[in-house]
Amino acid sequence: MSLFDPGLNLSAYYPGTLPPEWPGGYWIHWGVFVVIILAFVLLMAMGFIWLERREVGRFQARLGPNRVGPFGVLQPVADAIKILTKEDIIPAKGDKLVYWLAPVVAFVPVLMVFAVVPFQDGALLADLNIGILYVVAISSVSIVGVFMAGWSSNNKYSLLGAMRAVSQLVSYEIPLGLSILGVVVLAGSLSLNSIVEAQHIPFILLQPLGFLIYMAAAAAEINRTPFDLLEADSEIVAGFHTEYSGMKFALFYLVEYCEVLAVSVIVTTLFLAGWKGPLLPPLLWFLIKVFGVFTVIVWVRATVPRLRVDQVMAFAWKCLLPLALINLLITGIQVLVWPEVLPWAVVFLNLAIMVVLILLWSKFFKLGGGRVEV
Amino acid sequence: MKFERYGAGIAKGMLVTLKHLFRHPVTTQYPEERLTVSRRTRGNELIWDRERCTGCATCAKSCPQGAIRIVTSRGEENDYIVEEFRVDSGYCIFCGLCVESCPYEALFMGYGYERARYRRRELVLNKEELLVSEKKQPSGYARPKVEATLPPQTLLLDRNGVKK
Amino acid sequence: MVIKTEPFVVNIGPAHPSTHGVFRMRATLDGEVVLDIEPVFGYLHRGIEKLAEERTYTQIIPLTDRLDYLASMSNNLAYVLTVEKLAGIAVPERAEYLRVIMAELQRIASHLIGVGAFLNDCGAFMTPILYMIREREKILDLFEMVCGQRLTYNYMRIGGVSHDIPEEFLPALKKFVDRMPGFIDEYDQLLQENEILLARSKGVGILSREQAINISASGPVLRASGVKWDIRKVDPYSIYDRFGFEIPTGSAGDCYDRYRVRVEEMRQSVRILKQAVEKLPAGGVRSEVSHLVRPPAGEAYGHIEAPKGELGFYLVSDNSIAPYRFHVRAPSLLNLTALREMVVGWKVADVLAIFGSIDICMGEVDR
Amino acid sequence: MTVALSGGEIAARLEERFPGSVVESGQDSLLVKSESLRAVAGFLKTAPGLEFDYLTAITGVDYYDYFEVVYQLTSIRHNHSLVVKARCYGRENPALPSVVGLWKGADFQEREIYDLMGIRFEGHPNLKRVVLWDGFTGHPLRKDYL
Repeated sequence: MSLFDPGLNLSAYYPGTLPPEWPGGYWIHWGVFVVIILAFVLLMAMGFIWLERREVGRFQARLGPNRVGPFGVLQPVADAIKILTKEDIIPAKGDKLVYWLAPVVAFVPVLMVFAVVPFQDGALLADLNIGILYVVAISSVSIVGVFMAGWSSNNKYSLLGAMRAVSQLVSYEIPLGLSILGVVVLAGSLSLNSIVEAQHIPFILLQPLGFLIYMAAAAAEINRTPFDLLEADSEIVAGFHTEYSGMKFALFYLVEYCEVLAVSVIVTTLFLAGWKGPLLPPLLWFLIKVFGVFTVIVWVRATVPRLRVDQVMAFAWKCLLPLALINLLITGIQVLVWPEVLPWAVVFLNLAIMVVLILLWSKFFKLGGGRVEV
Repeated sequence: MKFERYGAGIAKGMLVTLKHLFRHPVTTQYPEERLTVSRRTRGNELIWDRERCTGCATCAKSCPQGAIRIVTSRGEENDYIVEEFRVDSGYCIFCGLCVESCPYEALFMGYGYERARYRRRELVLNKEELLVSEKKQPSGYARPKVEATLPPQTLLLDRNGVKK
Repeated sequence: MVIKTEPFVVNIGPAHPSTHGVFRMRATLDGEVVLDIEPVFGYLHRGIEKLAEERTYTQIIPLTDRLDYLASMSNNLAYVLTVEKLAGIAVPERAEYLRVIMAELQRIASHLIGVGAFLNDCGAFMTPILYMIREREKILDLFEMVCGQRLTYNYMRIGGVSHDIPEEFLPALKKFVDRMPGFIDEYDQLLQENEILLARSKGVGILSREQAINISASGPVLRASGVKWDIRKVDPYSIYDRFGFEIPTGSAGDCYDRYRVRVEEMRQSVRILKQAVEKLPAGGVRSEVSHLVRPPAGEAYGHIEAPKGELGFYLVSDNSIAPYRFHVRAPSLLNLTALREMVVGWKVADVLAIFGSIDICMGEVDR
Repeated sequence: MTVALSGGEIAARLEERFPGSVVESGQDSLLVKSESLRAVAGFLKTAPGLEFDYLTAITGVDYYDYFEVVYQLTSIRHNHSLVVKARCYGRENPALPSVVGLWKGADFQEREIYDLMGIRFEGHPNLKRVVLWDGFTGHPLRKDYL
């Protein structure tokens, strides 16, 4: 039997890699899901672009784009057409190969994240048993693309942005991972599908602090306000993609929104019980939650200013990291000693713990100042 | 700076933005929705009253930019005949000093605001182009009689408030 | 291994999202830290001082509109006050009140932009500035109603103002005055206590009291450093001695204080407006002054508290219809002197925040 | 109200301290010799009772025969003001001592006067053109520049 045999069912050989009830062979499944994921990601990214502009518009007491199509829904399409027809500029003294490769390197890993995301029960490309680990690992690869872009642009703003990006990613990866671990401990599995299944109570209630840490760290990972340092438009113009134009810029723009989508999806899966929900079909629940998470991200963006680079680092190391460690410790203890019969009591206990910890840390933690004697 | 307020400040700010989500947006959909400009608007372009003008050239003297050119000749009744009255709107800064200084109320600011041109030479207006037409209406700037006939200005103040 | 690093020079501007016009800072950076900064300007230089020498005193008023284009009324006021001082012209009572009303409305409008731009420079994505532009729009509507333009008003005249207000102006102004404090409260609620803003602006870009005086800073920059110096109080011009208002001052002289001083000044302006609307007398608005003013030979320095600081005009007259010398003491230019002292040692991000907190207008800096 | 100090009184004090430094004194102004400008300015800044700590504005005026530079001084502590003038002669290379060392606010203003009037301020740390570009010839605010 060849590996390319359409009838091959790999799950028989590698139990756990494929949802058991999924019909058809491995390769059909693979092909179908690649198309689904691509369509899903691109459509959702476009929807997000539109939604963000409309929402930010309303937050700012204006309308947002409403000219192209009904309610302006075709605005991203119009933007895409416009951007495709723009001249592709490569800086004369830039590193051309790296410059060319950077958008690709940034874009591919973001797409790959969606391979392990369950859209509804069992509907996912690969039910990896290390799903969440895979997500954390693969999503940080795209920063290489960002750094390549910043380096090869031969632009000081780009370089500053890229340097900020790398240091920020390295710092925030740790609290991010630790806050995910809390969920994993509760669910007892790394597979995203199993994590969703384990959520009889959404983990946001069991892990309120972990949720906050994850949101903060994820916002930093995907460069959203208040941590959007690497493309801080009021400081370093556009950061790493200052020099990019045309389709290459479009790819970076797409990466940005795909990353937001990825984070919304992961948050939905890890903390909001994924596709679970009463009455409505699971896929709809999934989408509603994803859009809800995205709206919150946009809401934050429309409100808060940006932290400074050293403050961002301090926030990661001095605030998020210890809190995440404590959270993990508490979760571990709870899982070990707490009786199974009283899950709702944990909710209130953990909320109380969160409040106490945040109050405590507000006393310890200091931001601001930061003048360097030169 | 400690986080003395435990993120309460951020939360308060987010409430403000949330409140705006349910407020009426202030955007005006321009080509479809038009606001009435002020009755005294100093818009495009100057309007000249051929009958009232005596050719005294006070307007040309008061123009800080030198955008008005008047050529007159001596008429039969010992008056001026205006041979050329030319305004270069490209130089005009719409300060309204010419209209204010006109002793015979023969010059008006325009009421319009949509008279963009593609060529610079079209900005130079001669006698015929300066007359009142359907497209060019006088504004009430320094002309109280005209002002009384114009509709009141739409104000943003009336369109939305704190409580909506 | 010894890693050798060297500072690199970044040109921030002239085309940069947050340089408030065409302004350039040649910044020497060590990583993110600013080692040195050199302001470069002059991109908007139109030679207004030279142009004015060839125009009559009345024709200069539209020129002053174009100095600080966010506060044209204040420029008008400062200029006509100086000419009146030079020529000894009296102004009708009603015109004085109208001038005060316009100047205070203009102060609010200018501070709205100043505060909004500062918050935007701190990274608040357009929201505060758009809210503030909405309020400024209402003020511009009022100005448009009175003088027919929204930016270059050309409203004040030597010996008064160009027009009396239309009858719908006062009701609209009252409505605005009633609502404005609510909006200011809302802006405060939006970001005043925001932890991120506090972290970004408290203790950042400190200008000590001595430094502020030494570099001839004025306006909110000076007052944020704890100097209670407001021309409206210390050298009252027009009829400012008839109104009760406070001079808000800061203590630390940091970005946050400058931001707070501006917000508090808006409140005080609303207070002045309330009093002015109540007291507004009837009567003429323009004394009989020839279109071609000929002040006696001599010189005069007149100054007002413009939104950005002390705006002064130095006029030398040779008894002709045009000034012999026309000099503008531009508050933005002098406040800009403080920039280098404030930013050295801070991060790139702070440069823009500090720069935004000075609130300059390039039209005035370059002239 | 900012009190405009009488030029005559201050001239008398200055004569005591720096004989021959004051050329002329008006109602609220002083005309000082350009050589002693620096010393007079230093005195005005620190002398008790005067303490002109705030330099409001500097202006240059071209009177064809000479350039007059006008210093508007204010004391924030005492709330009084004084106008100090200094003249420099010659159109080729007029020069005055710089007061940047005393009031840092003079920095850009002196540069601007240098740029537009062509008066050199000796002792200014960075006397470059400020609003015009470096290669510009002439000084536009001079009366003979057309």
